[in-house]
Amino acid sequence: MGVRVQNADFDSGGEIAALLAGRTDIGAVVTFTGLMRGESHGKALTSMTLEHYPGMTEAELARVESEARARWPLQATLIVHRVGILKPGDNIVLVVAASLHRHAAFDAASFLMDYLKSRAPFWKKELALDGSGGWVDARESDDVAVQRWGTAASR
Amino acid sequence: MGVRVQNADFDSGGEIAALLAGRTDIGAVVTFTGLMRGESHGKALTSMTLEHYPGMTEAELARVESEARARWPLQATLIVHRVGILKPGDNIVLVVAASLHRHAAFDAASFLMDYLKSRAPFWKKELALDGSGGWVDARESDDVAVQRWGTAASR
Amino acid sequence: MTVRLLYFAWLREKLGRAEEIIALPPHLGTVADILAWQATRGPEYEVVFTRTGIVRVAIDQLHADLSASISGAREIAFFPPVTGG
Amino acid sequence: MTVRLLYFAWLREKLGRAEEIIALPPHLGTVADILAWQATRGPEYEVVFTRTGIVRVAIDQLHADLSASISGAREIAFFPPVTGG
Repeated sequence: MGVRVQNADFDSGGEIAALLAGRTDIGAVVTFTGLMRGESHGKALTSMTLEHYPGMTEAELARVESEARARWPLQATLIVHRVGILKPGDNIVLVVAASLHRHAAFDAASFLMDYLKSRAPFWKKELALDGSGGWVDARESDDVAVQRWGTAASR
Repeated sequence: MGVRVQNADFDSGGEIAALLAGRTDIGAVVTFTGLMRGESHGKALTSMTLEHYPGMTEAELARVESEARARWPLQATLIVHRVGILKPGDNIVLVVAASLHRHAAFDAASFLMDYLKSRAPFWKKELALDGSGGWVDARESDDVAVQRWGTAASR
Repeated sequence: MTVRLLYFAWLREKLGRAEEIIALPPHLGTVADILAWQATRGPEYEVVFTRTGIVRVAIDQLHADLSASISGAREIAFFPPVTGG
Repeated sequence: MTVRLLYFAWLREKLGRAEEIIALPPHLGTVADILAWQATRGPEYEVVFTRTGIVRVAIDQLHADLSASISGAREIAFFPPVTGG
């Protein structure tokens, strides 16, 4: 029920608590947190810059979210994605899906991540300790992952 | 890497933070939180009692956890399950799986829940607002769910 | 053979006890045997253990199926299908 | 037709600009057409847009494939495959 793109860090526990506050109709909550790793292809990283396409990003995430809500009976959803400069160990993305039953919550969270990875206009640039670095290449496996959710993936 | 059975509530955010503290090698964390719903078969509930088999519960959860760690490259796992008297909206169970990549984390968390649901010796007794209630029946769908993970499920 | 028998959830309530220490008759070899024997121990036992399709068994804290041997068991637990999570 | 063109990630860096307002030649009908035309606009453009298999396009903030029409577009964005999450 919410999509946010922000520079600031997020607090997974606080986000879940806010989402559940005062509700007794939710039986299952699945969260995915993506974090910046300290290493890429064997090289130690010092930072990463996340660029995005303001306007399209929010619109695309909202489309991804409403697609999930059309597929599964979800009582709450949340997508928070950071942009700007991040350090190893920092949070990058949080996805939350809440439902009556666990399989809907698991499937929806997994779907949201697969779609986000292949459609939301974010780009990562890594900076290594040795001064090297560059734009991260898209992984073919992310395109394969999104295809398992059916035809809408190829829009 | 941890299994706990406790009366006390847990804090999902705090558990995740503790698990990630000081680490830069984790790229993906999936959490599942199960909560007590305020309604069962159309009846408003006032409380639920969770009974378990002390000793076997911890042993079974540890077996489930090591089965997951044998199947996926996991950097951290956690299972926390509450027992005793719970109210609508209360946390029941927390499962966390951390890995380099998101699909391993999603699959492992889903597997841990399916196994826990069909093998860990917990029993729920519901009390409804109208004074009725009783032991919750096992759902056949939970047995079906665990079967998709292959032969070890039928041990 | 003297063993500790444990009962959980509605089995515990119906039988009015959580555990008992008992000497098993020597002819009992498998989980199926002990379930059949339990059904002969009185009216409440009969009610509970005639529903054998429903009662699950663990031997020394490990799930056991009907054909599992109870030989050497120290603790045998009886309970309904689990409903945690 | 005057449109706003946007460039992201390494396309932005290679072209040395994040956006430009430009009048498109009237004969451009599809995404494939505008990609081909971009490749003719100078050395940096040639380097970037000759790799057409890699450049992705969004028209008015919606993903568009090679055969999509650019007619009526106000904002056309060019970028590499996305790598968020």
